[in-house]
Amino acid sequence: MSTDAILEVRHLSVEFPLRQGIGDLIHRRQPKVVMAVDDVSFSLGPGEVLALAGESGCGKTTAARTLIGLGTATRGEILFKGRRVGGDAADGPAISLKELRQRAQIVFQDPYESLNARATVLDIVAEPLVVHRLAGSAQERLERVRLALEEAGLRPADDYLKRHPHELSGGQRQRAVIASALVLAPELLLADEPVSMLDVSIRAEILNLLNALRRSRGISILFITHDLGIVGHFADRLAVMYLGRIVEIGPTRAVLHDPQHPYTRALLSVVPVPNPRLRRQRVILQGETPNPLDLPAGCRFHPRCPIAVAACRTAEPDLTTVRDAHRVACLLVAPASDADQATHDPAHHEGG
Amino acid sequence: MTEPPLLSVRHLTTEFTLADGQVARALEDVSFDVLPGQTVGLVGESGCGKTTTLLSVMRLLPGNGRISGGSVLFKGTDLLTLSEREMRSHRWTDIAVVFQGAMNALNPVMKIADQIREAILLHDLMDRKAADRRVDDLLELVGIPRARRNQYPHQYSGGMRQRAMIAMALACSPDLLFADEPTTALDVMIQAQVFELFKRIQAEFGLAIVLVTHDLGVVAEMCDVVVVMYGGMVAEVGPADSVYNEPQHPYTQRLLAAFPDPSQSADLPEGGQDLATIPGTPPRLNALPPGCRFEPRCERRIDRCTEASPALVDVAVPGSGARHLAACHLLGEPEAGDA
Amino acid sequence: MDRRSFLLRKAGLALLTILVVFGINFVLFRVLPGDPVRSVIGRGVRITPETQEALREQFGLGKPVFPDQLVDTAGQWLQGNLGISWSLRRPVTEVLASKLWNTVILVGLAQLVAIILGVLLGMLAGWKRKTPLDAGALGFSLVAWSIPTFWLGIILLVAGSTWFGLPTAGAVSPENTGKPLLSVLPDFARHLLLPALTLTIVFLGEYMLIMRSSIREVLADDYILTARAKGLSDWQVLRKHALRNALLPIVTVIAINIGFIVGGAIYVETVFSYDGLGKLFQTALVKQDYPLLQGAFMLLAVSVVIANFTADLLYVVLDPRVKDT
Amino acid sequence: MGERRSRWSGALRGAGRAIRRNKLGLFGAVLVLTALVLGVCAPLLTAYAPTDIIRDADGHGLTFAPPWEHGPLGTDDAGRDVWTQLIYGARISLTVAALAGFIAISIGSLVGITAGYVGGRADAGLMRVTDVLLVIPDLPLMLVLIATLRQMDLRVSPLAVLIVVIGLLYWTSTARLIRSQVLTVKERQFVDRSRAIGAGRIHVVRRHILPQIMPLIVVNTVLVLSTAILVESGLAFLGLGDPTQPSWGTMLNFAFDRSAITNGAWWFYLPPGIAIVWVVLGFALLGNVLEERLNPRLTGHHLEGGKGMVAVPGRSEA
Repeated sequence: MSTDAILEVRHLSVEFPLRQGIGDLIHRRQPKVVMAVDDVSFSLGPGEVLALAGESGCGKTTAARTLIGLGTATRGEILFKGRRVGGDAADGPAISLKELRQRAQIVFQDPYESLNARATVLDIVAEPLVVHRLAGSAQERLERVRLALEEAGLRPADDYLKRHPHELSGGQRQRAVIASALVLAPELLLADEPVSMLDVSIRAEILNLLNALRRSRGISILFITHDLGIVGHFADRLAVMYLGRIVEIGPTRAVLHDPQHPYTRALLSVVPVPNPRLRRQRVILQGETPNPLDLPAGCRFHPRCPIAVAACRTAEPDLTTVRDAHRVACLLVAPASDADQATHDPAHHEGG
Repeated sequence: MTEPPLLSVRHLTTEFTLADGQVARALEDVSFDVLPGQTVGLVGESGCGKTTTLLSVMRLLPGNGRISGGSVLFKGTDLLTLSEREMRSHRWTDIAVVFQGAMNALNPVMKIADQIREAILLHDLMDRKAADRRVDDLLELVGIPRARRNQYPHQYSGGMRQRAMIAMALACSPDLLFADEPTTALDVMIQAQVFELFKRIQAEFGLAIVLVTHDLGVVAEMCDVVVVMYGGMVAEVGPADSVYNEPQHPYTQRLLAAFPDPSQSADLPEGGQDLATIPGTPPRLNALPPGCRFEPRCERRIDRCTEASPALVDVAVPGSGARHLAACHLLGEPEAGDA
Repeated sequence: MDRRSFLLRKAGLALLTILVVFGINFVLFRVLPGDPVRSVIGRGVRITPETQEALREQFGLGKPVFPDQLVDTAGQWLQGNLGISWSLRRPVTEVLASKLWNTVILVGLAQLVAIILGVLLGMLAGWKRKTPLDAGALGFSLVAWSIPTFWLGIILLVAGSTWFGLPTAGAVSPENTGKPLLSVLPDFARHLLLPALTLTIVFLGEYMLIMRSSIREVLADDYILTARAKGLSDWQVLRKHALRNALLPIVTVIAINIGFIVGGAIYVETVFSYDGLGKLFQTALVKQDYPLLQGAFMLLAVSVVIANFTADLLYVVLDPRVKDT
Repeated sequence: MGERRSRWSGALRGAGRAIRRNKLGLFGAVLVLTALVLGVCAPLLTAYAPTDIIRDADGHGLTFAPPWEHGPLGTDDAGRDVWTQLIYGARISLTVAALAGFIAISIGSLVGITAGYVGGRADAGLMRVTDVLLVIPDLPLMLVLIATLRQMDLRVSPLAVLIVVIGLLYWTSTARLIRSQVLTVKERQFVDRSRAIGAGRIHVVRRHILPQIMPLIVVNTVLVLSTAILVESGLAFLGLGDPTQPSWGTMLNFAFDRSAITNGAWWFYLPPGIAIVWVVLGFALLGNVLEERLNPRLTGHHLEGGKGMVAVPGRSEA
């Protein structure tokens, strides 16, 4: 992996111990553990947008929260510009969580929930400056808040400073959240489903805003989403997660155009397309995502996989490269050397 | 137009009394038809009045809401002229509803089977024993194992709750099903399963479905006819194919452009491409514009747009036989005698 | 959290509470000035040195306070030996047993009526929002909540005795004291009426108020809309869907209230000189009869703990989603 | 400091606005304020001291004199002026309630915020204590405690004992309420956002948690104050007040014990009771208004539609 990456995640695992009932204590049962994120690795270059996509419960949000210290990693390491987050300086270059939180910012899904109703826009956007004691005078603070608001598209800024969240529309709220993330001039933005609560027309505006920030400021963005419909417009690379693992990762166009993992293929086939004339072959997986408390052995996708073979029940596939940076975790996907031979393409198993 | 419509909503107008005492027209002059066995998509952004339309048709508006004009013809009967008691007998037996986010739409302290059976017994359709058998059949139809019939809603997953809700809606064999954002809180795969189920029951029972949603993709995949709503009015109505491929109302045009098409995304340039946007925000009920409700956000507005609210005009390709209407001053004035 | 864990936790809490009450009693007993034997037997009581020694032995008063006295006392209390009342010179257990039923009947009757009426009227008030019924219910509830129980008792006592000739003291008339309850039932009922009415009014207000807001919250829930869409009439919606969901907070409130109910009984029995545990408690307080006071306290606390646990059981029955609240 | 003050005044201003908009709330405020003014201005409103004995021309104590013989509220069994006792009693009742209420709210808020925000063992421990205190019947516990404390010759005023005991027992429901509210607020996204920015615990509690629970604390203060008045009057009625500084409850204790009822001296036992109801009702009305404002779920429901829903029926057309 490239060393000039803004963010590098190596073998990250996050486990949640389940709360035990009194019965469990009496019977001395082992505490159960939910593997929310399981051995996930990826890196993010400067100015790059990586989309982390998957259904609810796949671990994408947990991963993002862990990166910014809102959750605790059970295993693995997180490197910000080559410096280990929360690491010991003795083991090489390290960065404190406090400093990371100054240089990386998170934008949450729900703009109605992520703003304190009793604060003004000024309070909200200035909060990072206050927390990190970065603006000396009130005047300087005001100036930086104004700049951030304008950059987030709330113009003229003075109209918004004294407003409370309930006086803003959904899109304006999300812009305020983004402004408060911008005020510290971060190098990395974690965007956790930033548009999923917004209406179509507003959604497009926010996505365009994020895109503009990436272009003008070179901010790297980790974009968490459940909506594969929007990633094509926005992300350079796409990682698809299933039950805590990355099952496929690669350049967005490659993954969307030529998905290799049967899960990715199914997921893409059911994304609604706004075109009544398009009649696609859809792969609707039956049942629901299994309980993460009781993961199936072998490939964790095999119980729902339309092309699973016997080996899938026992062997757990690792990510293997199929072409360039396109990597897939499936036993039936041929590694890079055979990539050109179409006969190994799992698409043929499906007849489609 | 040979077949008489199952549901015909005509000039429906609904008002809400807001907290400050102001009366706002949440629905103005809403008209559309639903033919038997058809799937109609009621689509629009939040606050456009799509759920209010549903509640008005069912006469289930909250205390501050009031239907002030128009008619709702179901098989020729105007539901708005009925007494409350008569209206009750139409609910669920003729028109049933699958509500949004089935978690709260199901009673948390009542077993699933009992909730389904309740409607059957209420409308005196069969005796208790037969009703129990019917509940089992319905659960099997929607794919819920019989072993789970006596569980409570909190023991179900989101997808299963929505299936249970659908089973419940089918209990009295209605002719029309309203589905209000039936998959909003669900994952795409579960959403696909639920829509598959909708298609199956429609094929099996031939009922008409009105799908209330904000998702243009879902409408394209599910619906024969689209009703695009904006600010409590119908902006455009027509066959899905015409509306998506030849949208006439500026709002529909912009909305479709703002909606990303994943089937096209492989052709996008590296690093993506900006989506089209609609500047501004939808009107709030307490500050409705005097003329066309889309006028403040419309790039093609003319003087008349601020003065009068446009009526629906026929924009169908001549000779196509399709009924495609749009409400925009740019499209001309309605001819006399138009509905 | 599953039901078993919930109930086990509640049972644990009940046990802990009883232990704490015992602890309070034990400690308070020891901090009283004077000879500990005297505090078991009472000051003015003449007893032989042998008896005194026996008692000393029984309660372990010669031994160190901890752990011996604690263990001995706990043993005695577990056997139902709560000492001897100073003022009545009878075993505390015996005195308590003789008063228990009068109070149970008084409190039980008042609670039953208050709960049934409160749920019914509160439901109607919450349903018919902003009607005279709603305003009346709210007004009554707030006033009932604001009246001190004992003062309401005094008012009803004056009114009842002046206008209706109802008795003002005792659980039965003096000439009927000691006769079997069944043979003097009408007399007993006449004595019961005013105290029970007082307690009913006091708690009715609160139950109405809670039920009113509870039903209003429930009626705003989505499943109520579903029920209406199914074709249920308003009354059917209330009865079949709203009621059970709205009752859950009431059960919690009743559980919390049980402690206050005991307080109400003390006030009312004092005002009406009603021959029950509350009056006994007040008498013991006035006469500084500590063994009796503590025995009564223990009995009341244990009853409340048991009643509270019963309410938790009821909650489990009513709500399939039992969670740690 | 300025921010702190503005947060408090913000919550209070919001409360003030809610009260002014609502007639019942306004009425409640008037009830509480009149009692407060009568208590504060007591010396200006009467010619006597509460202990003064009114005597007739012969120098005999004027006992149980009805209002028409000695205005405005007659005299008690010992010939003392009831009106004077009543307005001086307001001072005692309100002071005891205010101090006890302050103790209770402070403990309750502190315990609730700590348990809710810190969580873990602190939460478990504090909540066990709260649960146990909540279950033990309050009045018997207080009576036993006060009786024992008195026996111990502590040389403090009975009123102080009353204040401390009430304050130490009536914080539990506040603590539970505030804890559950803190737990909810803690899970809100804006708290996560603040933490993700790098804010520490103190910052989060001060800037995000406190402002959110302040309205709840205000409502609860009102309710705890009214409870404290009721409890004080009850304890005083049972004879645990200070006979030398009679509160309304103590007056009722005198009236009940010294046969005001059999003597038909209603002017002795009615006014203190009415005074208690007056103040408690005032607080209850205030609390009710504030609570409705706090809980938006109480504003409307699904069964309100009904008959008026369809205004223009039958304008059907083909």
